[in-house]
Amino acid sequence: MKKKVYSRLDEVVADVPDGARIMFGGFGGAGFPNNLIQALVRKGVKNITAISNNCGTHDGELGLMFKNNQIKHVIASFPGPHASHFQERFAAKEVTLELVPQGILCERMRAAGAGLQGFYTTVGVGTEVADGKEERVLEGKRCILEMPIRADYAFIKAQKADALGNLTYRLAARNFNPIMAMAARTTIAEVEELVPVGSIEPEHVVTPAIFVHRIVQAKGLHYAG
Amino acid sequence: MKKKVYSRLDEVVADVPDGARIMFGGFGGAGFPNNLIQALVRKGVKNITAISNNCGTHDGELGLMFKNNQIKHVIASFPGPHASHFQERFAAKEVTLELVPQGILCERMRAAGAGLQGFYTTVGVGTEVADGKEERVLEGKRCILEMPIRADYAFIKAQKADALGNLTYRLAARNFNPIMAMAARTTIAEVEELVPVGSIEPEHVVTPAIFVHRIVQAKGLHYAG
Amino acid sequence: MPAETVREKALLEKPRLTREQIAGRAALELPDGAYVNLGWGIPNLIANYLPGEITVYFHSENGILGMGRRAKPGEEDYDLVDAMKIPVTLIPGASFFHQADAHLMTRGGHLDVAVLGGFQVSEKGDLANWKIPGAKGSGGIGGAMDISAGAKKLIVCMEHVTKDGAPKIVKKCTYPLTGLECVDTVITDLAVVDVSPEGLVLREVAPGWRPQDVQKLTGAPLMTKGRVPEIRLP
Amino acid sequence: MPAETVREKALLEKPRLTREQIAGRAALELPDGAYVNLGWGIPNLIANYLPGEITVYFHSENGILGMGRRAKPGEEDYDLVDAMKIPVTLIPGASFFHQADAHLMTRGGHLDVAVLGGFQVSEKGDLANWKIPGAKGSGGIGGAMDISAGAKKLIVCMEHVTKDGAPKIVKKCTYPLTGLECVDTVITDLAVVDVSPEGLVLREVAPGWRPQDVQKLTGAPLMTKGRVPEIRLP
Repeated sequence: MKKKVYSRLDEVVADVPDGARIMFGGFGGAGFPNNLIQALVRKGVKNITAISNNCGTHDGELGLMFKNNQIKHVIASFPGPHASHFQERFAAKEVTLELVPQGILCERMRAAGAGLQGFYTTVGVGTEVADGKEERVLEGKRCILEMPIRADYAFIKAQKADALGNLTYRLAARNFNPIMAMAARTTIAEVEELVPVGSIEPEHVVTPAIFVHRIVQAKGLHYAG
Repeated sequence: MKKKVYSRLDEVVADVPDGARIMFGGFGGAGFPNNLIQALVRKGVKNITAISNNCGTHDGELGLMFKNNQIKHVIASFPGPHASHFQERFAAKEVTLELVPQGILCERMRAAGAGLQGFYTTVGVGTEVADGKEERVLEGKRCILEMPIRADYAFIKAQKADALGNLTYRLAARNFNPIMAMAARTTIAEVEELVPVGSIEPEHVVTPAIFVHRIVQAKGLHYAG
Repeated sequence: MPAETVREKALLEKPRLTREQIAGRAALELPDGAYVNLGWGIPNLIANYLPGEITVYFHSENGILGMGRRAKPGEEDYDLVDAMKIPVTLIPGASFFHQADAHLMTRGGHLDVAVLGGFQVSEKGDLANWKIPGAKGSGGIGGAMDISAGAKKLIVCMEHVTKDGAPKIVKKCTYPLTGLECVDTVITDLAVVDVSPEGLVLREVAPGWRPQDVQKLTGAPLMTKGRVPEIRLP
Repeated sequence: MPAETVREKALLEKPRLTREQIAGRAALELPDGAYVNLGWGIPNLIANYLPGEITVYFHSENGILGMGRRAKPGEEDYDLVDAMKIPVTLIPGASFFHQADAHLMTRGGHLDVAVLGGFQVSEKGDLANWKIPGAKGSGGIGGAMDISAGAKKLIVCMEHVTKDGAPKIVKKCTYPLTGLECVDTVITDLAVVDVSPEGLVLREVAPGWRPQDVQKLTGAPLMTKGRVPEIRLP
């Protein structure tokens, strides 16, 4: 059977092509797949579409990829004032940005994972977010149509994994990771700990193995920011 | 502060009015709020709209309420050949039925809980399920518009609860319960065990307290079927 | 009585595969490491026929991944049942999740293979499997519509003809539909048939059956690609 | 210079509430047992001013229910941060969940109260709080649009006027909108104002301020219902 556990970070990202659409987990410094991001930096892939709540903090998290000019388009909710490399590229029009409300960003990814073709929401009605989107009234409420956000890869961070791909997350480092794991064609999880199959209680599994395609252990290293 | 824990089953359902829309958790004999259902039978509420994957097994689960002629309309995915009281009432046109694919039933409830106004799906396209529903093509796929299913109450079954309303479920008795808890205006949980606040690990909570409005312990009693 | 009908009646008396053999053949379609959902009826027998050298992870739409064998007498736990309400066991590395996630897996294209029972399959791969026209009672859909809409590969296991000898593989389904253009492969007591953009392809035939005889009991044209081998059995 | 402007300039020099006092007043709006989300800015100070006899459960849109106080030095865990990236603690009975559930809570009407900062609030309760026209950089929305669309009660805490003395409570927002008709109550350094179907209602005024003076610094008509009391402070 094809093994999901990889021993090297560079191996686990080896097939990521230029132009790939990649979801990156993490929020507020917690749950970022920083080791995978740095492997992408070493690999030097270009023209990436990044789907991520924010755009890094200086040289941290996605910051390195913007510094290295690897990302051409971003779908994000809050790029962030400290995302200095992104902000520079954005000001220079080297990166384009689709701003999406945070919950809708997540819900659009979930729709992709759940095999739904779009949904109506009141969020964003009458705002810039509604520009170019279909608007209609349902059950007496103005709503806009939001479409699924799909990706080739999800790069996520978990605490524990077993060899089958069952994952758990630590505290608030859970955030976007379980949803992105459901939404991408190939989900790659950077984990702190590999544990024996069967040692995660079936009732405590947060991301079931079916959503996880590759696992690499990368304890300790955080970001170079 | 208003307490969520009730000591008596009859008290916890005392305000349920005739004509209420109620979601009932459970699947395949596991995770049914049988004690709450029997409290509704004792109370004798009428003209209930029941939202439930199935319609009981003879006198078990929702069977008693059909026997007692308390339900006038059902939204279900698989009423079931052993739902004898339902099938009799249905044949006699005393109960109406909306049949919904199982995953879509759950997704429509989730949409209600998630503040979404409807979603598009390929499920059911070209089938009886699509009758009367809007159809359109999105991203090259034929899909139909499915609307949220809302309810006044969710009657659910959990394994453990703390006094704040955090819940866990046992094995496959989880099924519809966590989604219904999110979808109804008032969620009432029948639980096997009340545990001290703080004794459920924050990472292991399945239904966070915000979704649970009333709790009653009802260990042991299963159904009278 | 026209000669053709007599001949088909004779065909109907020839030995066909048993339900267990259909399940055994279907088991060979499951790749190592696959995530698989098995529906009611013949599909539910498939787990008994898995080749020993492969591991398959069974999904149950009530919220289990990694279902094991059925529970033995005395071992039953009625909080651990499959979608047919039958007590089961778990394999190491199993997980539980709620119904929305269970069907996110079916609809969202996460299952590698789903195997469902069928009343009719059309030459375009339409499936009818939830309601017999005129049957008593409410009927029920269950998870079949979500599963058929989303599985990466959908196999239907069924008898090739009804009890009355009418083909169940047809040009156009006359029974209420479960899903459009969703079936990839049909495995029956007479044949393995693939649905392709060009039409139905007869891949294998039951022992002792000739392609032209299978065609006679089939309501839509079957193409062949070279010699059609006998059905493989485990 | 017209007399009216001189008078308003004088008004602007009168003492107003501090940011802490605005937060203190807002804390009184939180009912016992409420599930509450606090946004960036003044709202984030509110947790410090809760009356001792009530319990409130704080939701953080990164996936926490039951957030406690901020972590003390040495106590920080960077996997346990709030939506502002600040290390926090938990109260007993807290829970973690993923982002989709976190915003299911905001959009789905599960939060009893949300308190957000604001740049402008219109007389219909429209909110603008995410982007200053002409500001540099990409801007960012974060959770504000989901929260404003879904909270059972939405309170906005902000200064009553800009640094230049321009009203922030206006007939129609000129800044990019966050949400339409979503604000229930505005708490400023000068007043507590409710949004009602008939228009804005001045509920309380800052100590030493008269309703007519607050009106002069407000861009939309304020109704009063009888005598307007002084702002309550904890």
